[in-house]
Amino acid sequence: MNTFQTNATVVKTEQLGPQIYRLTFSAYDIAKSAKPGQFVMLKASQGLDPLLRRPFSIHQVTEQGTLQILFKAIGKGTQYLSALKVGDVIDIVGPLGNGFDINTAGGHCLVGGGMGIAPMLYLAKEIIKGNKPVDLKIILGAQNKDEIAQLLLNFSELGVEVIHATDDGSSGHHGFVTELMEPILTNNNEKDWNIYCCGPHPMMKQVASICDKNSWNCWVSMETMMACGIGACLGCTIQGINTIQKQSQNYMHVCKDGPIFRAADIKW
Amino acid sequence: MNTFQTNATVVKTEQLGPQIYRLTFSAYDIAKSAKPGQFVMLKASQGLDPLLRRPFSIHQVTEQGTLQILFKAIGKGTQYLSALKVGDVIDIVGPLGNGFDINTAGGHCLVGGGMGIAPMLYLAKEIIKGNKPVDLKIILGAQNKDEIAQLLLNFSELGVEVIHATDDGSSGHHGFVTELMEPILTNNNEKDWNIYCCGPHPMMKQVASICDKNSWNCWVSMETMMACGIGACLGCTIQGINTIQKQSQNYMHVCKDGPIFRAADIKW
Amino acid sequence: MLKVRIGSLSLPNPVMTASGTFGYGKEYEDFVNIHKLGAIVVKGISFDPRPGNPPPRIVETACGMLNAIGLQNVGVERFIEEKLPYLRNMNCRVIVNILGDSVEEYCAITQRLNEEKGIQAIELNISCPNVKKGGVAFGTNSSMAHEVVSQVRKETSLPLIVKLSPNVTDITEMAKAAEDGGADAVSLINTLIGMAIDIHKKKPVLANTIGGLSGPAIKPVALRMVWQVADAVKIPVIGIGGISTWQDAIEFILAGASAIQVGTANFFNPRITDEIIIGIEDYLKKNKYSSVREIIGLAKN
Amino acid sequence: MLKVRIGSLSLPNPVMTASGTFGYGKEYEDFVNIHKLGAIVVKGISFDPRPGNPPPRIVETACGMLNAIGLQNVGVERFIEEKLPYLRNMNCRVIVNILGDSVEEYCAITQRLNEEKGIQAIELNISCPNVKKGGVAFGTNSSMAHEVVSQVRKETSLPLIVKLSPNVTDITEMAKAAEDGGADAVSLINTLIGMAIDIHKKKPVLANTIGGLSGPAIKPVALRMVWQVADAVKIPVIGIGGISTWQDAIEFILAGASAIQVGTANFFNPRITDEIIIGIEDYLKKNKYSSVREIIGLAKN
Ligand SMILES: Cc1cc2nc3c(=O)[nH]c(=O)nc-3n(C[C@H](O)[C@H](O)[C@H](O)COP(=O)(O)OP(=O)(O)OC[C@H]3O[C@@H](n4cnc5c(N)ncnc54)[C@H](O)[C@@H]3O)c2cc1C
Ligand SMILES: Cc1cc2nc3c(=O)[nH]c(=O)nc-3n(C[C@H](O)[C@H](O)[C@H](O)COP(=O)(O)OP(=O)(O)OC[C@H]3O[C@@H](n4cnc5c(N)ncnc54)[C@H](O)[C@@H]3O)c2cc1C
Ligand SMILES: Cc1cc2nc3c(=O)[nH]c(=O)nc-3n(C[C@H](O)[C@H](O)[C@H](O)COP(=O)(O)O)c2cc1C
Ligand SMILES: Cc1cc2nc3c(=O)[nH]c(=O)nc-3n(C[C@H](O)[C@H](O)[C@H](O)COP(=O)(O)O)c2cc1C
Ligand code: FES
Ligand code: FES
Repeated sequence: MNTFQTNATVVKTEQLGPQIYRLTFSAYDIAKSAKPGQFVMLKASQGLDPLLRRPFSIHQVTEQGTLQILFKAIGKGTQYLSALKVGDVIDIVGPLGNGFDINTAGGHCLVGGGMGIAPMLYLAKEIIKGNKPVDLKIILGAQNKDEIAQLLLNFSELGVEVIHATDDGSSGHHGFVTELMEPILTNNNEKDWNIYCCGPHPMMKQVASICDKNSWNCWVSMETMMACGIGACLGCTIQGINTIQKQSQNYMHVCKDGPIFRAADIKW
Repeated sequence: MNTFQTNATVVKTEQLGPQIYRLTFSAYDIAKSAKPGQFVMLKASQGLDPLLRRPFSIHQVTEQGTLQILFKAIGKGTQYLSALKVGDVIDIVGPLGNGFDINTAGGHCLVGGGMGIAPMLYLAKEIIKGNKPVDLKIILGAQNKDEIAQLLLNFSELGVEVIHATDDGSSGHHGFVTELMEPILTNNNEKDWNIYCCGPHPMMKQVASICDKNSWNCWVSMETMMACGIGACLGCTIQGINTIQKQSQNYMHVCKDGPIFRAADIKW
Repeated sequence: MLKVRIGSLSLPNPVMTASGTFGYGKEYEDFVNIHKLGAIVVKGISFDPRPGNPPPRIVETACGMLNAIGLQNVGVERFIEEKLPYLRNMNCRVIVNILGDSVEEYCAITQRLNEEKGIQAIELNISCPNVKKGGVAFGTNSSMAHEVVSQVRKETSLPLIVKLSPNVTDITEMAKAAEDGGADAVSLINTLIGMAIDIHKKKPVLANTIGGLSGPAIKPVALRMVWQVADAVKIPVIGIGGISTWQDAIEFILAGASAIQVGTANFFNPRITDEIIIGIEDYLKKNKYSSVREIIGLAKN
Repeated sequence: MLKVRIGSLSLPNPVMTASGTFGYGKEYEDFVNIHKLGAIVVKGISFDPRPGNPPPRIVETACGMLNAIGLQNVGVERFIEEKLPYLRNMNCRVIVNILGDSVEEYCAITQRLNEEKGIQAIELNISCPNVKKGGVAFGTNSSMAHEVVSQVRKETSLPLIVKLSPNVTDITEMAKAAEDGGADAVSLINTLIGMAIDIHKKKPVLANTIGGLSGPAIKPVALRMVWQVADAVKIPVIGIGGISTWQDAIEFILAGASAIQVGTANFFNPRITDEIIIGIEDYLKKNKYSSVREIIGLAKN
């Protein structure tokens, strides 16, 4: 027993930006066995529409057994979730997937873009917990200031270097997070960087290529449509690289084999 | 233009009994053109489940353009409605159907059972408004005291005779509303009774038969499954009596030909 | 920008209402600018009036509904007397959906409609059982379909649309039979056959036992069939089945439909056809197309 | 009270999991008492492993989903080595769903499974195209269905269930072909063929263009087919299609199903099979039946 289906109670709701919400549930069992990079599947309707659960990265957990997700309301399911109120009950399955393997050697750099920021707070806390002294840099990206301002507060409490970029330049670097990586990481005496990345596909592809060039370890959190989240439907396929051992179609499944993959294993 | 589709705002929510709710919307156009016995169709979901609108009798309207429905939460749609909060918006179509024809001659007796009580408050008010001095008796029935106590308060404000029955005897007469009709109405010097009835099918059938025996005018409000509410789908069929003019299948449609029918026209 | 052609018929936009879901038009006058619709397909008309099936006739299902109306209608004479004048007056484009139990009935209705003004096209509903041929539906047997289409074709020069049933192994075969028979267009899909059971009464919910499934639930099946039929025939295809939003309408057009019909969605959103017309226009503008015709079948490239 | 028989196979209750929706059982061990299920029908097995289709493989639709997994599976050898021991150990009743592109492949898989312990029955998925016969699916041609069933029948004495495709004009014809071929039971329905289009990319959503529609949306069609097939054959019928609540399961049993399979509902409610078993038992008690067998087909009276 390490995956649970629970009726969790909403204990806190926050709106962090124009369409950005954070929900806190009491889900003791899930919170207790979770690790950064794992996700949960939430039933995002009262009836049968939408039918399928929606996957969300675990954003934070607390000792008290609460669990947070951070999301953008972009469609039916997320709109439903954004309207939940304290005391409402939600059906949640998790923790799911493999989570990040935190490498104990070398420095750590977290790169989160958009809602890919969600798992980074949890990951940062775990890295800080386990590694002292910690060499941790955090690079966050968003569309604009409104989307990221409140989240930056949470990260700044960690006491590590946090830099950020916005697409429109309204806050931080004007441009992409990928432009920040090399200036920061290559000037650093630390050679052996571990990059943990979550964000839109084009961003992760770019991060993977930068890491490849610099021979940095790179892990990415992949997204696909999911029906089950537990390896049963075989629907959440992505294509892995073709090696000699693996045949031409090296299909991997995001929910079971991931969502965290070594960037080098993905066919971008 | 006498039927409207409006996004109405919930201005008041009440729970009147274990599963009994009353919602007040601001729906000026509909309220202004409504008459007692007519109904509205409400979209009772955010998405596509449940798919079809739900029909509800108009319970009350106010001068200010608000409109009330009274309902029991018995399934998906009504449960959704019962969770609405002040400020929520709901998509509503109405007023629909033909409404009660208020006969100006003779005395009036309103018989409402269960949620069939809903249209009776509006009807009573209209009768009182138009007829002075008014000979109006109201007979209400419910399963138990909890279901009817609060509603009785609304009716008692009307200043006319209101008697009631409960199935379990927890309030009023222990038994059926149909048992109260003849004792009250036949002892009365008024001969020409107009009976307006709404409630479960067996009850209305019984009322119709009592009226037939006593040669009282009787109108009933019929219920069927409805898809459109406006006479387009031809789904809300009931069987009328077979007269010489009408062929063997004298199908009538509740949403257009009703929901109010002369009891004598129905094949019970 | 929204103009489309269905054979010789030119429509101001590709949005029609599906037969049996829009009454005879008047039912929706408070909600929709009915004269602005591409066309109104009226409730299926038989030669004589039909009373339809006993109740219950409808039941809701997951994202859909079952109906067993049993083709209740006023018959061709009363349609012409009571319903057509209003639609003509309102300047609506009227497509008359017709049904029969025999080739002769289809032909007789067509002859009668031929005499009237204000009818833009005839839609042949071939989902009815052929009573003369042992009750097998015209719509599930391609040679019977071919027969009825070619006979009706002889009776009229009005554009002839053949409405296909989805309850077949290969719908392209039926579409080709209709095309060969002389149809100007095919429309699809009619309802899927389904049923529901009342577990308390332990009986089918519908008095008729089985009924036709419609609504959003069937959209994926309808879209697939439109996609297949658009490849199989040269005549225009009219897409029907579960269309409830302008996005749904665009999907059908991208799949190869020259026009679409909205059915069940009229019931839960009586204003939907107006909304779909606006939505299609906005989509074209945002995507910089100058005509809806540019995107017909575009998803095939 | 819940015991049912499917031919020579006796099951503690009528609730199975549908192939392809429950993995190889282990995936659900945290949610369901898998050894208490009537049976587990495992993901379809071919002779050699298959990689399946490229992504995207799934898309949500109104009250349903489309999948084009493309029958990805580990092949019969690895199934026996890697998956079967766990299920045997857990004391689960295992039904192996098999698929092939030729009669020979179906027979070869059956021969191999015959050698193994811990397999209660074989379910023949005949929805695959027969590559030798020009790609027409076994499941849409009754003589091809008859052929594959009777050949596989010769290879095994295990109970043989034939799983029918709904994408046919007359499913009773297919059911009779299976019965004639020697099937011990039929199960239905497999998915309806559907598709979805991405209106931004202007392309089909699924890489495979078309996919199989499943979930609550298809329940009315499935129930109607079960009702028809139960009238047409003497062998037991297993009902599948959109079952998401115990009420749905009761509907199928009342329609004539001796057992049911739960598919897509496992995805959105991984505990659903346990809930359905309890729900059926409660229903029987409340309605004072002593065995589920008393209500099989009851809605037909
Ligand atoms: C492992 C994983 C972790 C995720 N974590 C987060 C997170 O922390 N915060 C966040 O905001 N979002 C996250 N997402 C994305 C999130 O699942 C989608 O935003 C959400 O499912 C959209 O649902 P909707 O009903 O609002 O939108 P819809 O209207 O259904 O669709 C809007 C868009 O979202 C995509 N989508 C819909 N359903 C799914 C699904 N089941 N899986 C993947 N994509 C889908 C659709 O393709 C479409 O492009 C994650 C996705 C995955 C796979
Ligand atoms: C003209 C009319 C006026 C009505 N007025 C009232 C009222 O004032 N107060 C009140 O509480 N109820 C009223 N009803 C009944 C009300 O419409 C149903 O209780 C409601 O539709 C149930 O919806 P649901 O989703 O909660 O239940 P469901 O889970 O859908 O069904 C529960 C039961 O309600 C019946 N039902 C479901 N949908 C409809 C429908 N569209 N039309 C008719 N019956 C349906 C079903 O057959 C089932 O037995 C009225 C019905 C009609 C036809
Ligand atoms: C209540 C109802 C009545 C219908 N009557 C007819 C009819 O008379 N003739 C016909 O060809 N189709 C009829 N149909 C089928 C629709 O025109 C349409 O083909 C089908 O409902 C699928 O579209 P939809 O999912 O948008 O409803 C009817 C459908 C419904 C729901
Ligand atoms: C993701 C997925 C994979 C499936 N794989 C198979 C399969 O391998 N073999 C098979 O016979 N049916 C397969 N099916 C069909 C199901 O077993 C079932 O017949 C169908 O989904 C209808 O049931 P449902 O609506 O309960 O899901 C699959 C269905 C889904 C959704
Ligand atoms: S979501 Fe079902 S296998 Fe990954
Ligand atoms: S509900 Fe559609 S005609 Fe009455």
